[in-house]
Amino acid sequence: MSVALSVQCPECAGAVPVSDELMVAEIVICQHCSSELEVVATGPVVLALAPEVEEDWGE
Amino acid sequence: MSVALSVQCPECAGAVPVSDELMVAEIVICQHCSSELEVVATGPVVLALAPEVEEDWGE
Amino acid sequence: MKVSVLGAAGYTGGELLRLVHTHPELDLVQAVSRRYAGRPVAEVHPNLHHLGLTFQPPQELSPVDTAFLALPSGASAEVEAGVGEVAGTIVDLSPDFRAGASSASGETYRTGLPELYGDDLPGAARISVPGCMATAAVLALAPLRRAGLVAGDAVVDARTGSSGSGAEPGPASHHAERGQAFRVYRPTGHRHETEIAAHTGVRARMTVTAVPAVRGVQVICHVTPPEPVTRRDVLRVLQHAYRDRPFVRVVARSRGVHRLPDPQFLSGTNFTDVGCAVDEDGRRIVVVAALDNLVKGAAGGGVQSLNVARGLPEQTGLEFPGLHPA
Amino acid sequence: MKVSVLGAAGYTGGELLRLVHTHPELDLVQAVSRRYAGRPVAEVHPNLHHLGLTFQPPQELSPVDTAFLALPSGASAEVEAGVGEVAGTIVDLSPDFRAGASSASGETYRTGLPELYGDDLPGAARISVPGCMATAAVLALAPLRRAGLVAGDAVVDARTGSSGSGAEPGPASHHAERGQAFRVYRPTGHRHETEIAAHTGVRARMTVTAVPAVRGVQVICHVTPPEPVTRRDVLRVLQHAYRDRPFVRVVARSRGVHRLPDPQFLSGTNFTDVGCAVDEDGRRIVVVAALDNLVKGAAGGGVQSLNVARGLPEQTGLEFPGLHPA
Amino acid sequence: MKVSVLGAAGYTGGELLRLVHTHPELDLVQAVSRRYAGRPVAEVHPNLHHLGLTFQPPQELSPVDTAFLALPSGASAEVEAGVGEVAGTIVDLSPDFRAGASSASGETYRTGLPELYGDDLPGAARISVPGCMATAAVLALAPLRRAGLVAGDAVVDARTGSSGSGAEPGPASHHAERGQAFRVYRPTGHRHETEIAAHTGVRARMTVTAVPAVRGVQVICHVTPPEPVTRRDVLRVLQHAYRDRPFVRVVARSRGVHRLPDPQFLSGTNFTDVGCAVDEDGRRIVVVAALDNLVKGAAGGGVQSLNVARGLPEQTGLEFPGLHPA
Amino acid sequence: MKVSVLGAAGYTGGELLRLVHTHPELDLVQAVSRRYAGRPVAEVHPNLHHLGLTFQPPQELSPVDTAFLALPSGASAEVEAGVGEVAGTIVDLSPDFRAGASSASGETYRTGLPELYGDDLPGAARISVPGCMATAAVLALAPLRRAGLVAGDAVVDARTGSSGSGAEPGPASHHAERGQAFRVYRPTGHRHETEIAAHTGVRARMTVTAVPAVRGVQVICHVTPPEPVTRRDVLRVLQHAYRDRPFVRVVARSRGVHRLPDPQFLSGTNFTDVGCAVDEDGRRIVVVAALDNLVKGAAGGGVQSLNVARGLPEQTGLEFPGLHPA
Ligand SMILES: NC(=O)c1ccc[n+]([C@@H]2O[C@H](COP(=O)([O-])OP(=O)(O)OC[C@H]3O[C@@H](n4cnc5c(N)ncnc54)[C@H](OP(=O)(O)O)[C@@H]3O)[C@@H](O)[C@H]2O)c1
Ligand SMILES: NC(=O)c1ccc[n+]([C@@H]2O[C@H](COP(=O)([O-])OP(=O)(O)OC[C@H]3O[C@@H](n4cnc5c(N)ncnc54)[C@H](OP(=O)(O)O)[C@@H]3O)[C@@H](O)[C@H]2O)c1
Ligand SMILES: NC(=O)c1ccc[n+]([C@@H]2O[C@H](COP(=O)([O-])OP(=O)(O)OC[C@H]3O[C@@H](n4cnc5c(N)ncnc54)[C@H](OP(=O)(O)O)[C@@H]3O)[C@@H](O)[C@H]2O)c1
Ligand SMILES: NC(=O)c1ccc[n+]([C@@H]2O[C@H](COP(=O)([O-])OP(=O)(O)OC[C@H]3O[C@@H](n4cnc5c(N)ncnc54)[C@H](OP(=O)(O)O)[C@@H]3O)[C@@H](O)[C@H]2O)c1
Ligand SMILES: [Zn+2]
Ligand SMILES: [Zn+2]
Repeated sequence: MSVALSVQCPECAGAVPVSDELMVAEIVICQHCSSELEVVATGPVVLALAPEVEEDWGE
Repeated sequence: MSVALSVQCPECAGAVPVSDELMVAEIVICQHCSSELEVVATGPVVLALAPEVEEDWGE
Repeated sequence: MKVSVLGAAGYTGGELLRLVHTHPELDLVQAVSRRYAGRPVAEVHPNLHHLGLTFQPPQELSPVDTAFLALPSGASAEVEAGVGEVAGTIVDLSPDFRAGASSASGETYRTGLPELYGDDLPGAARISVPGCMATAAVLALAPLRRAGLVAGDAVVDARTGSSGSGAEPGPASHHAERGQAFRVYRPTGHRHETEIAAHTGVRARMTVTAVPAVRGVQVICHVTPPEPVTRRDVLRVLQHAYRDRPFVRVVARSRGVHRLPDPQFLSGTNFTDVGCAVDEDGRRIVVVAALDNLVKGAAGGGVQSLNVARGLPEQTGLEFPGLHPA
Repeated sequence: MKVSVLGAAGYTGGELLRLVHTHPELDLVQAVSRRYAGRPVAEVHPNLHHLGLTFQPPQELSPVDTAFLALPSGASAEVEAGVGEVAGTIVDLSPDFRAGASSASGETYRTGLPELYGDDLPGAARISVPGCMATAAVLALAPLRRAGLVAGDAVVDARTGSSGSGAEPGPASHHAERGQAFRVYRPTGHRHETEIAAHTGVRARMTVTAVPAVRGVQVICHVTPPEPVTRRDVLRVLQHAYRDRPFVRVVARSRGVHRLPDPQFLSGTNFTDVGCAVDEDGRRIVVVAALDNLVKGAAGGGVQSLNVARGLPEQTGLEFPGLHPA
Repeated sequence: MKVSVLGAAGYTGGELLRLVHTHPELDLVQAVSRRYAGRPVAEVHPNLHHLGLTFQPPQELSPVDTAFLALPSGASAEVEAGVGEVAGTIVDLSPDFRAGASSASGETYRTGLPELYGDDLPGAARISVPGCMATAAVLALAPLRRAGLVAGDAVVDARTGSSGSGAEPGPASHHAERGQAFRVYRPTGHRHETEIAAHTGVRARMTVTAVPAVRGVQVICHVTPPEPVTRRDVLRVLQHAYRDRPFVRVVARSRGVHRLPDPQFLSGTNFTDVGCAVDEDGRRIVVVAALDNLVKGAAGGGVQSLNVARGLPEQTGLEFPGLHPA
Repeated sequence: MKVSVLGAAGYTGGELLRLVHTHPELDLVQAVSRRYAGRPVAEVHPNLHHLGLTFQPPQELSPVDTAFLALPSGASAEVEAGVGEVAGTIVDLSPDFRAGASSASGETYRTGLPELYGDDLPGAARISVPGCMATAAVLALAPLRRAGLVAGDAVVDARTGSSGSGAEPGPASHHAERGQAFRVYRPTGHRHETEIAAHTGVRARMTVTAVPAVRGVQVICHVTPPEPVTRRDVLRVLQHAYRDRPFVRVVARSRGVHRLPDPQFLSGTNFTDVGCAVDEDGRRIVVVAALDNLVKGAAGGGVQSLNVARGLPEQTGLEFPGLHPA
């Protein structure tokens, strides 16, 4: 298994763990803010906010 | 019985019913804001805010 | 006066059935529901068990004097033209016709808020009732604004019970999630901000929290006055504004446990209670308003507006004073 | 008819004020309270803000047609003679005169339960309303007993909201203890067992739980029939018993979310809802009854009985149908 | 010990995640969910925010020592064979394998109730946890039955919070309907009657009410003894039965506000509290039991049983004592 | 480490007993109560039934390493000197020693808020824990203030459960009044405003509402930034501030039902959850913070501070993660 590193979430600056097995265009999800993040580069990993559909949350 | 008139509460401007039987130094209580009001004059009736102990209301 | 209720299986629709039944001048012709057509009304609204009503399908609308639309946004707009053919008057509770929109029949909708637009309503054939949180905030802010007590934007902290989002179940209204929730579901950008601005000229920066209650809306409006004021100044403005309005009570007591407006005592009533406090330095006014979203904020506001439109005493059918303890 | 309410600052007293105000034939003369004499009624009962009432001291009772006693056990007995001097009729909500006791004036108290004792009430000048849980259980059990469906003792599981113990604070009613409580505070030996036996002939083995509600009583009566029965048999008995009783609704639906009596829909109303189910082998009948302890179980039962006593339509002033959602 | 949780997005599944995290001998390998695969666990279970977990899809089960099945009835049966290929031990919370059913692998399921079947559990590779209301009633009735104190059938009045029916929204769990409900949704014929009979030999005539709580089950068991007994007799039986059982507390105080078992103090704990009272004539025993349906009635019962099966101290990972005030 | 709890029959005192029991380095010597001396602790705190503790009278304090004072304002000040003679360290939860006051022994009280004053605490012998609403608001506002995001005053809308005012019954906490209340009991002038200013430099204009919950504080802080900002800017500030703080979680999700801090998930935990949103024009920041007033806002904050003071891992004894569903 790969070493656990982390990069900052571009939305909330929370730590997002990334493995060196991540590939460009993969989506990871920020544990802190639930944002969907796209891997736009690897070595080192760079994440960008993926376009997201605004989900209705009731009420 | 006396005719029901009303004067303004000096605290909240709500209507305070006053009868012509009221006497100076009597206390009436405003229905709107619960302020204790002292009759300081009659004919016509003039009300003033009576000194009130700040009551604790819990919590 | 013959009336029908569309959306009668919903929450505001159920309240319309209750109020129409109580109202001496209104006679219910149809309680309309798609899903429950043919079923007893009491299956959905157990409080009305003794009335022996049955839901009717929307396909067969009978001619009436007035039709109440208690339908979701979009659905009102869709059926309005058709309803206009069988009903002389339409009272709509949805957002669809709120900003002075036009009926399919060409007439302009009047705003169903007699406290502000009482002069507009007599004779009205199209009435649109404002949103529930908007109604509370508007009744809190409008007098202050008119009295020149509002400088800049207001912060409006709104709390709402679960009936505010209607009878349709979903993950956010699931009891185990919602029962104890203080869910800040709309921290910014609530659509009622626009309504408040339209009716008062005040930009309201709202934050809305879903709270552990079924009925009830409470708004806390934080207002900056142009110059320091006293509580007495503000109370005077509120008392003056609502002196002759039967459904707005100024509640700001200096004694007792319950001093400012609390929605728990308004369930089932058409009241809006309004009260205030002022920071010691006079630089912040706090206005608190509360109402029952299903009554004054919807069905009751509609009946009250219809009363005014038809020249009936404003309070007809709306006399229930609420309960204590709640 | 001129009426006064003693104990008007309490919970059943507050409900009497509300009901009297609504009642077209009753006029309030005095809302009596020792502690709050001279203070606005709205300080204690915020729902009545718009009525502008003031509490009166007990020392100065005015002559009235009817006095309602909404006083604790013991206090009613203490003041009854004096009240009898200013009031032609007394309606007592306390336990003090329940078992056919005599007034200081010599008259026997009639039981304020028109569903069972309607024929006794016309003309009555002394009326004693049964206990709230007793009322629910009696209305559930009496028809079954009369129909010969009760063999042996019944188990009565009763649940009660916090208003049942009145307005006086204490450790058991402190919100942080009571808010989420399922407190089996009287597992055996509740005094309403005697009342139930007196009115139905059934020995009820009660267990009472304080539950997270403010208003409302619900009883689940588990009855063993002498021979196996069907749900239909029991429903028939209930329907027959209450066919002409405006305030007892038989609620036992086979569809929908709400099938059996639920107190949440009865707040503020004078209804008792009664329903039933039967075990598959026919050997246990489950009768469920619900009511609002402050209304049908106290103030409303008193007004209803007074209506019957004075020859007014039984429902006068008691028309509020309750709310859905609650 | 490596474990996985299937149905981890559900309510008992979420509790398993919490308990496994707390447990020093258990390591979570996978939190499995179909709907939320790939999403943060905290989106569904906000209490676990700081754990940084992610749901995994059911297609890729890793080998583990133990798999917990927190799946609806039917779903457990469906996946059991497949899970058995990657997990040495299966702990199932569903009804699918309760009555001593056989695993796809041929092994018989043992009952995950150490208080009754503690001797059966060591070494078990298939464990089925009884239903939540059944667990409460069984722990209340079994000692009495063994002591010869139960003559005839028992009446079991059960109350349940809304989490008992899981995380799936629906009309009956919609907050505005459920928030204040005392809904007698199963007056007769509840399927837990069979489980209770199987474990105690007592025929329980149950009536189940959905009450205003999220967590918690409370049962009131009304038992007729063959001869009159005293409260002391019954307490003695309960104390004796549970003297060495860490998770059953005998609660029957004669002073204080809280005397008998109340589920409000059990949220999050693995306790069952049991207490009793006896009618003055000695002819009815009332046994009250309470537990948290998601813990002792499901996830906690599973972990406790696994502890016993693996020879760990029974309380490991289950030490949370609950809160007061609740 | 030997510890005693004074005021152990109160609400924060009860939580101290629970936390001390869980804590591997703390041993309870005395649970002190005047009123309940000699009575079982479980009579008051039923959750601790299995611990078999007994309250001790305050007259016989044993020597301990640390004494916790969970006493009302005034009472702490009164006993402090005496307690200082038997206890090396004092942790006070009351307001009596909050603003850097001096102990009778001459030592200055340090503020028990490790997130802001962690460097001050190692070695401390006198610790004063800030108020519960103040703690929430301070943790919400301090990072923004440090980052230069706060221009002018903040509006702080605070909601509090009933346990916040302790175990003493009274008219305002009577269940029938408080159960459904949204009681704006301190619209202006709350004393925590001073504490917030002292710790953050921000003038907080607070409005406090008593809401239908037992535990929990939630604050909504409305902040005007000097220039328009984005949600991302604010989140970054919060994440940065609390990256290494085990008890502050930044909760601001863009999906799911529960997105911002909700006290329902914090009962029993030592967390403060903090999240934010920003108006579309960037001119208002809304920061939401939530905590359990009895834990992070009192007892837990005290234990956490003691951990830091004694060089123990900060989380020791405070690991309970809270429940979902609540
Ligand atoms: N709830 C409040 O507090 C509140 C306050 C102010 C204003 N309002 C507004 O009042 C309206 C009704 O709200 P509510 O809370 O009563 O809603 P609700 O409980 O969801 O009921 C709406 C009813 O409309 C019917 N319906 C749904 N979709 C429809 C469609 N496409 N075409 C025709 N009928 C449809 C449904 O009945 P069937 O499926 O049986 O036909 C449903 O029972 C909404 O526009 C809402 O915004 C609500
Ligand atoms: N609550 C229920 O659900 C319910 C149901 C059925 C029957 N009841 C019966 O109805 C009666 C009233 O109950 P409640 O719940 O309304 O009680 P409550 O809320 O406690 O009110 C009783 C009122 O009586 C006055 N009072 C108290 N002690 C008195 C005394 N010694 N002499 C004269 N006045 C006294 C008090 O007012 P001041 O101190 O201001 O004078 C108090 O507000 C009780 O007998 C009760 O058993 C109650
Ligand atoms: N709730 C209680 O108090 C309680 C007490 C004792 C026993 N139980 C038993 O425990 C089990 C779980 O109950 P619960 O309350 O936790 O239920 P729940 O909250 O509804 O959760 C069940 C989970 O199972 C998954 N699931 C649903 N249908 C499935 C299917 N066909 N195949 C695979 N996965 C499926 C769902 O997650 P995804 O859709 O994300 O996969 C769902 O989150 C039930 O058998 C119940 O009878 C519950
Ligand atoms: N509740 C909260 O959320 C919270 C949060 C932060 C801070 N605080 C502070 O923490 C302190 C305790 O609050 P609490 O809510 O736990 O209060 P509480 O529930 O009222 O308990 C206080 C205890 O102190 C004892 N006590 C009362 N008066 C006393 C006196 N004059 N001398 C000695 N002992 C006395 C009482 O026990 P006996 O009568 O049995 O001795 C009582 O049980 C207060 O200063 C409060 O401001 C509370
Ligand atoms: Zn993020
Ligand atoms: Zn006034």
